[in-house]
Amino acid sequence: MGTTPYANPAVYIVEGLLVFFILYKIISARRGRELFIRRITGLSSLDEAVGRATEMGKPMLFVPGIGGLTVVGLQAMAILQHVVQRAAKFLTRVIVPNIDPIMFTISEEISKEAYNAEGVPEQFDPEDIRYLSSDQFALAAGVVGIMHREKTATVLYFGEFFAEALILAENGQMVGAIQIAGTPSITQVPFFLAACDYTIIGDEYYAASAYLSREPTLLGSLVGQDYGKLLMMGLIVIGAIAVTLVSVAPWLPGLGWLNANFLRYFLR
Amino acid sequence: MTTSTHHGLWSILWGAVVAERHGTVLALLIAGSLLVGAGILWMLMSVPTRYRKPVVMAVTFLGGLILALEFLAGSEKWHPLTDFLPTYGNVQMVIGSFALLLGIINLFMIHGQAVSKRTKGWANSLAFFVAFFAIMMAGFVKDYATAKAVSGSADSIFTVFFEGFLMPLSSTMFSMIAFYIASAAYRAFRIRSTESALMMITASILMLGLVPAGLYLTAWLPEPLSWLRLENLSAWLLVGPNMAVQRAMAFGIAVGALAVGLRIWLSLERGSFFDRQL
Amino acid sequence: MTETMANWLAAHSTSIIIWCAALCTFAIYSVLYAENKFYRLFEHIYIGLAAGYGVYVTWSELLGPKWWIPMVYDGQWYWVFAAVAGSMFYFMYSNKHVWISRVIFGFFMGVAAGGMFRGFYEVYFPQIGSSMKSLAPGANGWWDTASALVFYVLLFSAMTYFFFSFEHKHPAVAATARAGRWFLMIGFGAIFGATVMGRLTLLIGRLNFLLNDWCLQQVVPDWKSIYFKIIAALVVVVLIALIVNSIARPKQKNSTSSASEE
Amino acid sequence: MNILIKLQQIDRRVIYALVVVVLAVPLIFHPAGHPTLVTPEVHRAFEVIDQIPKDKMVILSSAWGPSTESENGPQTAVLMRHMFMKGIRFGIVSWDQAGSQVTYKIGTSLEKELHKQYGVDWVHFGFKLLNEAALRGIGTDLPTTMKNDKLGKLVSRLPVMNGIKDFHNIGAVVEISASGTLEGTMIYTTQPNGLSLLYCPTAVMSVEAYKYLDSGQVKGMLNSAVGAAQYETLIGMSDVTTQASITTWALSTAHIFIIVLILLGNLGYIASKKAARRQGGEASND
Repeated sequence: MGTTPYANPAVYIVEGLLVFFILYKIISARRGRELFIRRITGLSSLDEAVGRATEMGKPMLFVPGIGGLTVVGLQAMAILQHVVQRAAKFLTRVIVPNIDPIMFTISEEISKEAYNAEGVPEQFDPEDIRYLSSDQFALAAGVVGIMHREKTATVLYFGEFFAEALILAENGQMVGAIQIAGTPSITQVPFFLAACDYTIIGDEYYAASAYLSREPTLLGSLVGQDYGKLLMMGLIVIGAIAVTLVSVAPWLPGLGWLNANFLRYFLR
Repeated sequence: MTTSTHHGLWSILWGAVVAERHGTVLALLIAGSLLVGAGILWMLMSVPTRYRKPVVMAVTFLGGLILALEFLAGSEKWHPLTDFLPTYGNVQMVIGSFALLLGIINLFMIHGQAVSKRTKGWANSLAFFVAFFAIMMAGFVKDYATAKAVSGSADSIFTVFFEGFLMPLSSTMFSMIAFYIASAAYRAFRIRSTESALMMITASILMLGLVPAGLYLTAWLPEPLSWLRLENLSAWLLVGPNMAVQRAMAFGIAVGALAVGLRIWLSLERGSFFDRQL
Repeated sequence: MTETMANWLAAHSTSIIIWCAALCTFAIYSVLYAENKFYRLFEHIYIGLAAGYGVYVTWSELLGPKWWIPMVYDGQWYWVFAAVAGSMFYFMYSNKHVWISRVIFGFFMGVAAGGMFRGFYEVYFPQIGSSMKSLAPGANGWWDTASALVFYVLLFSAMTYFFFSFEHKHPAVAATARAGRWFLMIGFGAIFGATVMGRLTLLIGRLNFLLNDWCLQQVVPDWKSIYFKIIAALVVVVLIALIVNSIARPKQKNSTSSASEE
Repeated sequence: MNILIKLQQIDRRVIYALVVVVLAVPLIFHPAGHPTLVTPEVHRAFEVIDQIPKDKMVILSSAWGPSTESENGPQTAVLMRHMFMKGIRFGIVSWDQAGSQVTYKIGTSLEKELHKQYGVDWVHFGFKLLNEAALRGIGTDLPTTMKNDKLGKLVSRLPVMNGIKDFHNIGAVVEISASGTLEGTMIYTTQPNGLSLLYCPTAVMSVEAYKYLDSGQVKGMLNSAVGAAQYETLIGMSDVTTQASITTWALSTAHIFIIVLILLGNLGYIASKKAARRQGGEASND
């Protein structure tokens, strides 16, 4: 009551600015503007992880999460592409267990292409890309089985994870694999932090795929998002000053106007 | 006003389209629509490659446009899109549920192969099929059988499968994580760095503060130090530092979600899935 | 015959369900000792049941009442087109016409994206608003100022950690970001602690079922029964043996690596 | 020192077995009654429900299934009990098919105990598919959105629905959930209509909800079974032994056990590091 369920001026301004930042940066990146992304610890160790599996002559395991065809899942595919390309160079197997039939076909295609790109299409084993089950825990059980049987030297987790994260990471540690995880699922980050060698946290996940793929759209979007976050910080600072002034110096001119025309849409 | 006559004309036409039909007319209409649908699919199949991406882009954009406009352009006075949303939701759910068989097809292929080739463990795959059909048939028979005795026993069988197998299996699977969490805490929760120490200490304070154990462990602390009692410490951690940090992460995710949404909606997203030649 | 079967089932269903549930529980927990055939069988049964139940529920709750009945009984013939649209998913199995499945995927992705403007407004506007905390002393005096300051320090440093488009070179930024990462650990620690509680609660639920519903109702009459005491004593002996054994002998490879399908 | 290092290599199955023992003992022998601690967010939840006028209805939006029954079941039960005691009407809608069965059972057994009547004091709307339209419909037109109850009766004909039409007649919405459904209820049901929202999550999700408690988007919260036990104290059940109170006691022993494990693990870690250093930097078995 009192608030309308439809857009108001504050929505047009704030969401409009956010959309503008993101689109503007995407477009300028696509036009060839060089954009900078800071180094992300953990990503540089991906090569080390591939190297270790090669050295030991054991396969790697890449778990693309248990989300379906979502943006998170698709970015995991971008990382998979990078990893398989590296692995194909050293003729190291990458096993990819899937929970989603659609993601399964996509990951199969990506792996095949990566081997083609490295000029070793005959090394690609379709058996390495697997659809296990659509059930969360059945998938977990299947992945655990693979870890123990194949003695995977390296396990990578990229994508959306839920309760099964701990089961996977624990078993990965049991077989002594070097583990790298990246997930935007905040509730599972602590378990990866506890059981993996490197963990890419929350938002860093999106940065990771942009960082690895160097895709201008993703890079531009990331920079635009930074501006968006700055905008939110700015809003909060302005609001905090206004709110403090209201209680300290309520007689200041303009406070009432600011409150009535802008801040009230935030302060319910 | 002219708009109202337009409106009237449209509603008459629309009414003619959606009018309820029964019997032969209905059967004919359904069959005809199926033919039309097949025709549409056939036309889609023969769409030249260069028009395919634009079609996908347009469908993506229009699918989201309804929801975006509903909020951005809607008002107390103008809300036809809001009124349309329940229907829109139904349409989405019905269409989406047709995707159900995608996973089932894959499962059937894997386990069917195992059974037909008698590979190691094929008996388990057979158990998969038995369980699959048993619960599904019991469900349908209990709903559709006309004889009371038949539907009654089907109902009992269904209940046994559901409450005696499916429910305990899923809750047991889920509860098993408790064991893993205990052994993970033992083997992996080490003070290797400031970071892991901070995480470990917070977790420990919370574990004690959330349950009565903490209440009794530090109840001896005198009043001036009562803020050090575990339940107070953990309450402060949750509403203070934890809240601020969770909000910081949520802000990042919020902007990220907006960016991702925009990229998808406007078909700007890149990556092997999106870049592939259609 | 069906009559008597129905009656018998109805009369015994509680016991049957409890025994089946106990069997399932033990089968799944057996994997904690080692991967085994019993577990694998029940895992497959689980997958089968979940899939079969999914088909049944989708029909009985969704396609039946929202699609078939309106179409066939209420005469809303135009619902046929939903099936046509739904069939587009299956073109993903065709190499030649896979793009048709992209049309329907695109539709659903668009729908998911279209709700973002409202979502951002309803969820995050109040979040921004409640982050505008007054720094003036409030009801609790300067304590309020201090809390607000702590809030801002944590919020902004954690947000700084998630800036990607510039190198965290400047010492102030680098220090803020590093502090931000430390503060994040407080949040993750809190999640860890709460998750421990949640998962243990679920385990308590299962144990409660085994002890009170199964053991007490179906196996032994009460806790004072001699059978229960014998079982408890056996458990303790086995446990002690296990502990002694595992400390006395150096660690060996776990036996979980026995061959298993899929 | 040596034993600490050896303990590091203890078989994980021993830990599993100890977990079972540590939990099972308090399930059989436990203190009667409830602990005294009540957190502010539970208090606020209690106050919201306690102050709902008689002419309004509370909606329990239940998004959980049997796999989290031990967390969400006690929450559902205690809220229902409170409302039965206060004579507040409530309707429960389940977004989970199996969960619909479980919540209906909880309702009917409490109804018998407290001599209440289905259809008059409460209603179960059955399983409904969770989507935007349904969430919105709760606020705009409850009887039409729900249509039939769990038993297939027309909702609008039930006496419990007398005078209940839309958000004007709803006192509060309670989200009892095991998955990320809170935001949807916020976006489509409570916020557009200015309704109070209470939250009953599983413990895992509770930590993330404090930001919504701070902003008032969520008015009160019961964290897992422990929160339910605290709520039971507030409605005068502190001397009664319930599932939630037993869980709370069992959790206490288990948490202490896990903290001991963490301590032992770290002592062993330090010991093995020291030992490794003494042996001239040989890699430690970490």
